Amino acid sequence: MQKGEMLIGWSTKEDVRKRGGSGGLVTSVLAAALEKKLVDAVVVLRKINEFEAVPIITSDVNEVLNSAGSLHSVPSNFAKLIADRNLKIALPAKGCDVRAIIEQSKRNAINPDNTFIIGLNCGGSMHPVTTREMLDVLYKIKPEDVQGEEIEKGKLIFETKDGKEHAITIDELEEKGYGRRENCRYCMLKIPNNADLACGNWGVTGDLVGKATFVEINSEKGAKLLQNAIDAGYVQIQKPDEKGIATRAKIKGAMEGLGKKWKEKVFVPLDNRLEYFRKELEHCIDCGACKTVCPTCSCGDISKCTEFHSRADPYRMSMYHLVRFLHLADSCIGCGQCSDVCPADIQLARLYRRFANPVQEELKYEPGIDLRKPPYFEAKLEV
Amino acid sequence: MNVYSTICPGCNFGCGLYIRENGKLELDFRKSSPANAGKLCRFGMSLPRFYAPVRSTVDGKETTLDEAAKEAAKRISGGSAAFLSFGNTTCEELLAFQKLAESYLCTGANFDALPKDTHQTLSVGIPYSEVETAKHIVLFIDPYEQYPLILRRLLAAKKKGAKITSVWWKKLAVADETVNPADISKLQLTKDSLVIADFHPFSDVEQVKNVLSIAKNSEARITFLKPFANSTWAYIAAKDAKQKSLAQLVEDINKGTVKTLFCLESDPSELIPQDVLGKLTNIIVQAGQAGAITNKAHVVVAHEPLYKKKGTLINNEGRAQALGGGSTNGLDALGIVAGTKLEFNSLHESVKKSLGIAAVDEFSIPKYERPAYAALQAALKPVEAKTALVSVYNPFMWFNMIDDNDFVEMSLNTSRGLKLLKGGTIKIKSNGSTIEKKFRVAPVQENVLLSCKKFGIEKGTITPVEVSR
Amino acid sequence: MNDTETKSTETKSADVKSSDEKRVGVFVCECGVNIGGVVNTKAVADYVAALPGVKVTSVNKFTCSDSGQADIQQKIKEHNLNRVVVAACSPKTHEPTFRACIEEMGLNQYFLEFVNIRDHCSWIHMWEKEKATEKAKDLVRMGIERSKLLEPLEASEVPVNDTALVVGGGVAGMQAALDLGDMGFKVYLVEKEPSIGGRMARFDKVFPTNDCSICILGPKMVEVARNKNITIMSYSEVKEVEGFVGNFNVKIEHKSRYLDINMCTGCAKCSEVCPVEVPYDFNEGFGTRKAIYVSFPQAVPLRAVLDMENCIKCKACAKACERGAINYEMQPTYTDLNVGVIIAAVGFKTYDPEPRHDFGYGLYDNVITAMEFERLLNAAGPTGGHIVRPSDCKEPIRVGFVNCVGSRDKNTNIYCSGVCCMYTIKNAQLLKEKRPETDHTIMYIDIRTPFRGYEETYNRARNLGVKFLRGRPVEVKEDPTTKNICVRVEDTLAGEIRNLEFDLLVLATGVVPHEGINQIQQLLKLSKAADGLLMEAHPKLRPVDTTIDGVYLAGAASGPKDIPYAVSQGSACASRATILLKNRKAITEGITAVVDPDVCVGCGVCLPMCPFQAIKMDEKEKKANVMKALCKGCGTCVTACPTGALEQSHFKNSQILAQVKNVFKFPEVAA
Amino acid sequence: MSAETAAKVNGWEPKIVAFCCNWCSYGGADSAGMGRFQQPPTARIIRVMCSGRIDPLHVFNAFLEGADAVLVTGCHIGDCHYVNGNDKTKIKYKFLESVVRELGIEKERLQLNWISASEGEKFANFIRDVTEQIKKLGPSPLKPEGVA
Repeated sequence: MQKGEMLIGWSTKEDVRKRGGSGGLVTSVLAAALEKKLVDAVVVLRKINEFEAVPIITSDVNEVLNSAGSLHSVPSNFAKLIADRNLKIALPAKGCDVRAIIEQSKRNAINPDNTFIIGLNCGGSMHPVTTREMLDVLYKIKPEDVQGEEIEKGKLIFETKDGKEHAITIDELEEKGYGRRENCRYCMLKIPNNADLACGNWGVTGDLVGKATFVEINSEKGAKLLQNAIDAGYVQIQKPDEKGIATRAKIKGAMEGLGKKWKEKVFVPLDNRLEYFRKELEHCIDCGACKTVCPTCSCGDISKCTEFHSRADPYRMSMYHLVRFLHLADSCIGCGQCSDVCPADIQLARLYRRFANPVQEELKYEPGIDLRKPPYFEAKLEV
Repeated sequence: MNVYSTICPGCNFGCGLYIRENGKLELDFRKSSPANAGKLCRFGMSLPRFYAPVRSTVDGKETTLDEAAKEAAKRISGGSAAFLSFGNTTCEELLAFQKLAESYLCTGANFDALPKDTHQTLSVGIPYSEVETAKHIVLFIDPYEQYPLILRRLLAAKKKGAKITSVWWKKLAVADETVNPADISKLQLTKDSLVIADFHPFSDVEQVKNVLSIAKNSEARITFLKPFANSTWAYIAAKDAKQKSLAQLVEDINKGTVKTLFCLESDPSELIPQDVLGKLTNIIVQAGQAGAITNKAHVVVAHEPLYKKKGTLINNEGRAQALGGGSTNGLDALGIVAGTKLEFNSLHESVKKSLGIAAVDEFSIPKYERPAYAALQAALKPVEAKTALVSVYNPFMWFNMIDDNDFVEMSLNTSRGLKLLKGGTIKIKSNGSTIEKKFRVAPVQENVLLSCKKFGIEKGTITPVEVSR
Repeated sequence: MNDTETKSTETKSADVKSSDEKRVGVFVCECGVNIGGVVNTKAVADYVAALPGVKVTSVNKFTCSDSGQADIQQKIKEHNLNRVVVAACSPKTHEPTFRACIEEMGLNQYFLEFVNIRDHCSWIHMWEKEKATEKAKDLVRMGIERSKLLEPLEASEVPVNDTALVVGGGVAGMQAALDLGDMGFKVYLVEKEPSIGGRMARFDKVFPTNDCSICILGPKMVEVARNKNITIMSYSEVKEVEGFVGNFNVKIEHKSRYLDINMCTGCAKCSEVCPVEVPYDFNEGFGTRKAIYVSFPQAVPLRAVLDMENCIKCKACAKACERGAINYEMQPTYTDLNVGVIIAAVGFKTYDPEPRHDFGYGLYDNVITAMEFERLLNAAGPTGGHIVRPSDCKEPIRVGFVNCVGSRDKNTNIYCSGVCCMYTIKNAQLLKEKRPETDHTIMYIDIRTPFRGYEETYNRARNLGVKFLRGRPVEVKEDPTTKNICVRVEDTLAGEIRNLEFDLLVLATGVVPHEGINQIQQLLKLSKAADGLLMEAHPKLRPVDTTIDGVYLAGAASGPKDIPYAVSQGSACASRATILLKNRKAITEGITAVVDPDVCVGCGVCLPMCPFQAIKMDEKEKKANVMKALCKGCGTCVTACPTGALEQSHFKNSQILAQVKNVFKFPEVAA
Repeated sequence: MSAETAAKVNGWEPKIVAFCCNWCSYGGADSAGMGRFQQPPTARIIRVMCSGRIDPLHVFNAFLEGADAVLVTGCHIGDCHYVNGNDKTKIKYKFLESVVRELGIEKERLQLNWISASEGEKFANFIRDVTEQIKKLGPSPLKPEGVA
């Protein structure tokens, strides 16, 4: 088993297969890593209902095995949870989680050698409040009646407890202001090749559809992780067929194409940018949640953005936001956590991306992809 | 690693969040929470600081919860005890507390001075979703400083075309028009209007009456936001109890008829003058975190902090929310004080019964009767001072927590008139003491100083002051 | 003092003197008419007198005069001032004066804030007096607000261990070691080769006087060996360096010679019996040496060394050695040194044309480098001083020289190696003198003969009949039968293409940094320029200092140098080092970066910012640590720090922002 | 006040915050004085030890306080007193410049220049040029109310 290899796998445990999506491979790899002491702990989502789950760090294999299932309405980010913990840890991670973990590693807050990242293909996530409203308004079903959800062929499908499926195309949902979080729409990292493994159902074909996971090994650590699960008897694998590999690439391409379109749609050029930013920020109440939640920020409570910002300043814009704009121009990974938690509903991710898109392109610096590239602001000299 | 799903105790808004115990307290955002979609204000973000650990003590000596509760029982048995709670804890505890209080309960709000038929309107607000669909909103609050989570509802309404009128001393960014609080008569309301005001222990009852009449006369909807978590339940549950006002309590302490004050999760040091509190023989505090009052109290009954508790909270909309903790030791302590064993389950059933619900479900709001109230007569006194210091009460002030609002806001003209230096300070004099504060130039009415911080020279909401460079 | 106008702003009664109260005195200088002729100094003083914290203002004709300074000192005393703002000329010239002035009064010298209202105001706004006055008010206000935030600083001293380490036993390093040794300081001279002497030991004759190189170097090598204060550590390398100025801990590895250096006498009996022959590196690969050998007859120390890579362990040498010095199992040994200063004289190598086959080198037998030519010319060389061509060992008649090989060429090294013109002229001249029948053509870009006797050498060569052709060969080919070298070159002076045939072509290869330079650069945390050479602290004014205090550079590691230059640098290093060694202490910068460990999150962004490697990460605590002895106080790391945990003393963010904020004001309202 | 009306107001003088490094550009400003190179009284110089110390934070703060332009100056590349502080300034400035541009602040309002201690005339010309450019643009849109 080596870097670059692609495989199809599933859990050997029947209950995990049943509970988890796509054959429960990710859950089993995590459980095996914990059981065989490859890691001290793993991160899992403790599910409360279809629209709520709490990320926790656990060393309990049963907790891991019981955690199975993908939740599109739990838009969390794990990077800050595992930062500064000094643990040997394995965790499942969407593209934005992986990018954040890499950025934290660059800032010495996560030890990449001790972190096993199981990347999950991700087409986007939804805000739980929006999802509930969407179920009510568009699907006309009670959120409590939902027992499962799936994204397939461009449709968001909810399965209700009576066994019925309710499907609406994502395009339609998003046209009406529902569906994925805005930053997910223009996200371009659909298959996280920056993680140790990249897992997902894209590329699983034939009888295995829905029963197996397609895995790409991106690093030696990834190979170790998967081999460990196989050796522990948690996982079985086989080679994917050519068609599967092609399908996976095709889906990725289509998703990226869609992402690009959204990017153009969201980021239309503005005439008076300064006035736009000023207007957008005028409802800011200085809660600081956007910084607290920001998974690329490794500062503590005290940082330049907060220390040189004073509520007593009569400025037309706040120092806090200007410094944040600067620090995120190179480091923003577009995870959208800031927008999620803003009490004034400021679309912060959109504002940060207004800086990050051109600056990252111009400086040819993409954060969260390559561990070896230091944050641009570090101004490392090329000697 | 323990994670608790909980509600922010900062005000009565009912914001959901997680608290994670991980060596230190960390907070996490509970995005599925219906009241706030996981979002928190400045106070909510400082909850780890708010939850300062507290220990049970008797006359300054550390002891166990049980011993402290026994001592509390002993000290209230004299018969001259008053019971104070604004809320800030579970419905179940409050229910038990009110039974304990029997003859002398104070919830802090001055219901006495307001007609009984307005009490329900003052106690339970309207769902936040109705704010979003309103056509015209009239604000008697500063949403940015006082109840920040209402802001996104106002913005949503605005996006749908609502007009926002603010009756405030400062131009608020969210408002389309600003009416000077002295010119309330100029307000134009219709039955499509929604009035948002607030009701708290420092509320000027005449002003509350005024706001109520304005709404009544135009058939506008009205909702009162409140500063203390679960005060909705504290008020509803107390409506049949022999409730006394804060002013009455102060008078009774001064008279000497109240010698012992038992406070449940409530800090009167912000509301009752220090010298009055000093007259008490016993201050008994049952609380889950340290605060100004726990340092002064003779007996501290330290139960688990709110986030660890099991129980129900009712927010301003009347939404019942379950706390994700498991502890009922607050009830146990109250049981010791009362001399009976208190069962959580039976109290919980009583709460559900009185709300008319089968289960606590934060996604649906129980039905509340909102009886119409009769027309009121308000007698507003104009402020007779050239310059007034207006205190904008917010959670930091109610909980006496340090924040970064150590300045006053005033207009450019006012600052120019005083020849203040840019970046300099202003001297403010009131009640014989002078303070020197930084100032910030903002679109504030002339000769008004707005402050979101307690300086110690203010009396209530509006304080006449003298100012100089 | 009738030239002083004073205004006290104090109301005596309500004066509370709390210890942390900022009490500012402002001293506005008229500088004769230089300031006073344009800026209304009295208006400035009156304006600032009303600012909070200002206790007294004073206008002086010349604040820097004795009376002006006395005024400051008197006011400090009278008004109990703890901050002094002087609004006058440039701090670059007068700051030290006033710092000393307030220090005499017991105030920390960093409590002075100097405002430039002359060079930056009165002199440049001579015709706008009112506006200049307004600007002066702004500048002084900025200074006052900054002054209130100033904090006391102390320059600190670190003790210096009075021993020195010299890395590199070439002529520059030897000179440095000798000078220091003669001054009475203990010196360790570390040389990675079995003998000191460096490149100079390999030269035949040295220009411009054409002395025999080893004849003048040899005695110097012996002198080094005899100097009681110098310990030579030959066949040794620096492996670790920790610490900073005055206190470097250095680990030296003594590579195994496979024989006991104390027992070996250098008699070379072992070499005689050794059956293995390998190409002789000292002779640039010409001829052979044995697997056990003495590097060259004048080697210091004169000891053998066993080349284990080529040894077949026949043990013949062990039998031949009368003293039984040979030990096949010998391991490297290590010495830990503590030294106060380090002189890096790590030398150079000549450019290697082999990989690129410059001018056919490596393809054609009869294209050789100048260093190879040098060894052939040497009487102790492989041919006993006879120049022969490698293809047939015949003595060449027509010899071509190509200059600037590996120099002045954007494909290799852009710089001029400085010495090649001269050594080429010297080589041609030497052969011509030896064998007048030979014919020499030097193909050059420019001939550079800048120093004493150089131009004369050039003229002498021309008079001898050495031909100079300005042009660079465009094509070099070998005649397959004769093995002669055919060169196509444009004579740019004559403007014609020439086809020349030579028996031997000699390439004047340039001076390049050798492989070991990276290691020493990293160990000593030195800076390296884009050309791969080590960087001096300042190219003009501090040519042998480095950015690291207590570390000096001598010789060709910091750029090509001829022998006199290298020797001077050796002496210069010794002289610079003596300042520290003699004083036994080093003064470190008072203005440095400081870390607040409570705020630092250990992200490490600051580390690569520092050109002086003064920041270390405490991996256990996960906090950055500034080593004050290394910090020069530029503040670049402070800018990079995302948390604000790093601050630069005397230029703290709050201090700079106090100035920024006070550029602006509320315009005065008309009464 | 809009830019157009400002431009019409006679005698409006911009306020320019100029950050200078101790060794070169501050010396350049001194040389301008010694050479009596006259320049508009618009610049307020703030001295730092090295241009590498000029934090974008300071630049932002200058704008928010009311600066009509901010100048970042230092030694010529290769002349840094601290080896390569200005190389880092150059990289950081490029980054800052992009952010300021995206923010919507006119490019004339933030400028970088390398000025040696001997280039007094260059310093004076720089201040004059920037002043002219800013006069055309009018006051900064970030200038707070009532501040000059």
